[in-house]
Amino acid sequence: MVQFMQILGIWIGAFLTFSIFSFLYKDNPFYKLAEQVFVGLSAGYWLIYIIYYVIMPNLVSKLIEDFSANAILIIPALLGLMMLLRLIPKAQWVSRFPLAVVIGTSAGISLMRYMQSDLLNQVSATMINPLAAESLPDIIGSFLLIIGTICGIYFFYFSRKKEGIYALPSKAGIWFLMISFGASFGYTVMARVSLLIGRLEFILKDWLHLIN
Amino acid sequence: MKYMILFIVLFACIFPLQASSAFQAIDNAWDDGTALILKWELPGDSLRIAISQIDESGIATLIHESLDLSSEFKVTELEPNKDYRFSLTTYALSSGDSLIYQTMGKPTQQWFYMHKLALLLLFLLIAIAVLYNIYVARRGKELFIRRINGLDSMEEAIGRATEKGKPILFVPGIGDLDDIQTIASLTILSHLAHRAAEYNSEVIVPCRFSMVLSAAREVVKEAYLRAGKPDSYRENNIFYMTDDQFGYVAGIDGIMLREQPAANFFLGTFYAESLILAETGFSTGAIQTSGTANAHQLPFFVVSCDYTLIGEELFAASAYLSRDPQQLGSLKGHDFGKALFIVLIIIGVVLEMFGIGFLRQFLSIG
Amino acid sequence: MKRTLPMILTFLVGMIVILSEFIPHFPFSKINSTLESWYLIISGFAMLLGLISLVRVNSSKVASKEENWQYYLAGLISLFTMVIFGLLWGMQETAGLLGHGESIQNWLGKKPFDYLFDNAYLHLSATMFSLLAFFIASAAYRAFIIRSFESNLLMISAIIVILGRTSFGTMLTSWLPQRLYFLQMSYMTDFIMKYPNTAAQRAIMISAALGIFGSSLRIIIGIERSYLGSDK
Amino acid sequence: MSSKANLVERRIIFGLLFIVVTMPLIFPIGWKTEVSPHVQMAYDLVENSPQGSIAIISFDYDPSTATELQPMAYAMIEHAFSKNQKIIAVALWPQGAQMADEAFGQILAKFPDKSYGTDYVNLGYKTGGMVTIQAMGRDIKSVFPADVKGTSIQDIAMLKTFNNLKNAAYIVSLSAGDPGIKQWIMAGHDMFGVSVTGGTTAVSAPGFLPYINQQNQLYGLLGGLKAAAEYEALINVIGSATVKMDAQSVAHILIIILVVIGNIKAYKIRRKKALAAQGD
Repeated sequence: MVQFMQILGIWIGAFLTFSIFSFLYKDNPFYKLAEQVFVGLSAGYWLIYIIYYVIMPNLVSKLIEDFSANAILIIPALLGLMMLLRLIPKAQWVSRFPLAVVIGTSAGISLMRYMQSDLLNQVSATMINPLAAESLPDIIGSFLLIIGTICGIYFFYFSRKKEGIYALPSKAGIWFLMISFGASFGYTVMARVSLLIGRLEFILKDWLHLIN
Repeated sequence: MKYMILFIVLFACIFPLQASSAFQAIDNAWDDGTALILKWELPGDSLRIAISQIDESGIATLIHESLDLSSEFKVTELEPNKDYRFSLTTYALSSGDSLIYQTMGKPTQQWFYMHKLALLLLFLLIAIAVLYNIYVARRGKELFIRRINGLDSMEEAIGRATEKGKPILFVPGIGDLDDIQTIASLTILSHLAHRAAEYNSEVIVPCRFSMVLSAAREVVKEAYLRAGKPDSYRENNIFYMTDDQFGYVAGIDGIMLREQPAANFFLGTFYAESLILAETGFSTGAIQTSGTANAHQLPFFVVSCDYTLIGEELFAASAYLSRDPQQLGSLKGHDFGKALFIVLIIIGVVLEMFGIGFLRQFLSIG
Repeated sequence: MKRTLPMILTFLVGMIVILSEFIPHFPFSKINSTLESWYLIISGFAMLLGLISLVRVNSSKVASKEENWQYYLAGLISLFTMVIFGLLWGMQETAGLLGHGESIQNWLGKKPFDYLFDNAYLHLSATMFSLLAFFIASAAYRAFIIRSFESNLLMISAIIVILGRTSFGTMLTSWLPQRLYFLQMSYMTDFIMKYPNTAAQRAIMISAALGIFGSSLRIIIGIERSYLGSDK
Repeated sequence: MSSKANLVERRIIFGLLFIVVTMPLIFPIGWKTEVSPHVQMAYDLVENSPQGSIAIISFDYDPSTATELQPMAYAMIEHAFSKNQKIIAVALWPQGAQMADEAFGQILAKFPDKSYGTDYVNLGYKTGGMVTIQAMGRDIKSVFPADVKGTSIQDIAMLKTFNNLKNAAYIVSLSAGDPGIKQWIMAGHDMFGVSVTGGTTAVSAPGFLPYINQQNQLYGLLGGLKAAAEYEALINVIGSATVKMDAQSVAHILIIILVVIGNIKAYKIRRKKALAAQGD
């Protein structure tokens, strides 16, 4: 029986795989079915996952094991319950308190975190001595790195009309952005094709046994 | 009690040794009390130095080996305000004996992270610039802001939707509400929903997370109220789909194919799914506006969407759209930051060329 | 009141978070991680809201026999199957209300929840993800057209990198003499990735970080507050 | 251009890509790839080790990175077996032991005369990373008193004279992160002087290149699927890496061809427009 269920599982997988692929041709009943099954299954999956792996260990078991040491967890639990008051139209506004706490936290943490990692560390990483590079192409590259970073930042400058002499660095900034977009695009092709190869391996190997 | 006595006995034994400055444990200054610095300065004929940490039951664990006669070593991941004991063993050539030094130290917490000084200074500088510009704007000074194409398109998109009688699709990204991009996206939604309410166009907002759902509903409801059309607000147009990244994408693809929205907005955090959404949207012929600060996904939006907000433009959007002088003022604050960093980079590079690494080190925070 | 109090709360929380970034002393040292772990709990509760929204939207479509209602019914069935299986017999090593369901496992090979996860969910997810391979091809076909100087830059750097990443591209330029190593496909790929690409990425990151700075500050001081709804 | 024509065009592209990627998987092309120096180095290390010597392969990864690393395991085991070398498999990652079993199973089909205990052995997983390797450097039997099946190490024929790492001809670490190849370099090579080579994912490979230096801290490195395909080319095998790499190359070429066609089409449209404008 187990073996039969295993094979059935592979057939289910293959059916769903083709149902999703069929969407590339056009919308059709198979895709509609697979899509809604996907939405339903995954929503159910995450609900169960959050109960077992977030709420239970982080809240319930902590409160059961040692209530007084973890009493502070009552606060997020209360805020969570306040969120649920959204279900009652008259009391919906109460949920603004947990939202306010969450958004205040997100804003403060993002501000400092991005400032540290994306601002200061990137700025200091750009402070290099281009002449110290090993070869001529590397020296040119280092100059490009510095110039590109500066022009790129200038491109985002809001409060100046980009005319005459001020248009040039902004233009150069766009050039660097374009090169970077092209490169990122090209660099991703391989990883994306790998995903398709992985799927085809499932179809050809596990399902059809055409290759080993 | 047993440990207490043992401890006192041990302490008495090592006290004379601790007095010597040969081996010391000093609190690491300006930190969160999790580190000690062990310093040693030994007589000239010492060989091979081994340092161990000794726990309460007297068991020693080797933590560091060295050949330097005088040096220091930072012990990390300690607990604040707890006593720690260390021993240093070395082999003295002249006497042919092993020498053992012991020392104790207690890591303490301070009230400021010194290594974040640069962060604090720059934070204050930029924050003051932003607040000052907001203040100036409030007093009525006209501020110039360059055009942001992706945002000027909003009117066009809403117009198209109204004309065709088709809905507008707004995707607030796959980030949760603890992601600042999602919050920025919702503030744009607020403007969009307001305009759409004025034109009587429908806005569909599928959400990946329940927290985003709740905030999005507040935002849209408020926008309809502001537009004076609270009765047109339909709660079920803002709905939750699934927490799953690709399940969410599959659902949105279905909406695009079946509802055929006239305009799609993809604003917020996006990862791999960016291209799936943008290409499906393209195939339905919708006018598409996207925006994200995830640099790796920008190329896919740029090639498949009509307008793309690149990085900072996403965060400037709500200020730009509101035309509220206070908000516009804060954009001037961003610009001050940009000018500041361009100057800093130039100075830093010049200093580096002369072999002076001070500025770079000051700004890099571990 | 309904709006002012939450606004003050946002301000206080935001300021405390920023302050505690600089203060290593207890209790500030623990504030940020505590607040972040609270987020998990709050959003865990909120999960229920999403679920109710999903069930409401889908069941109203089914009830009113809207177009395609059958599929929404299938979605609802999938959802409840997954939830019921998960609650009754748990997932992986976690037991459910009825324990681990050994007898079913003997018959099915694994827990029903995990069976659906492995044989349906994983395949759906992986296939959806793999659609990218097709879309990246169609996007390249449409977008990499010689038009303006900017779009040419985009195209040229994309083509160099696409070629430089495969054995085929390396072969194309392998005849070049060692002296001209910098013209080889793989070298050019590395060069583009390392210098101009990094420069642009940095510019985006630095300016976006400033944007985040401004946005966060506007939220904390309460200029941006649409998420708090209206006063009414 | 009507949207209908666009739609047909899209479908053709999707269909072409599907066929083009499927074909090489079923009918391998076996394109010879140019071998990069780092792969050649790793190959030479195995090639030049004497017959009958014992090598250690450490499986420091789990199924999530198996697409890239498992083909390397196949290729290197096959190479060692073909040179009549013996293999000890160990694992610094919990699921590494399974990966090793799977790899041996795959290769044994080609070498029916190789037997467990005389030609290869799987010692299984040990926690501890660096510390474990150091202990193996002193006495491997104290670290692994028994193999993965529970057989006492004293009863395994090929380990009779194998006491510590220094008895190994070389070490291969197939590594998806920490602990992994870095620990093997620092302990295996730097402390005990055994040649260490290995493989990593394409993404993390650049980080290890500095170790390939004058001191030969790392004796060559396979980075990603492409390198695995190169190794297969060196041992004259059309394996899973070559096949997947073929599919990759064909897909990349198709995309380039599509870009060329797209440009020709755009050029024609533009010329038509220009001619029409002239005609006005």
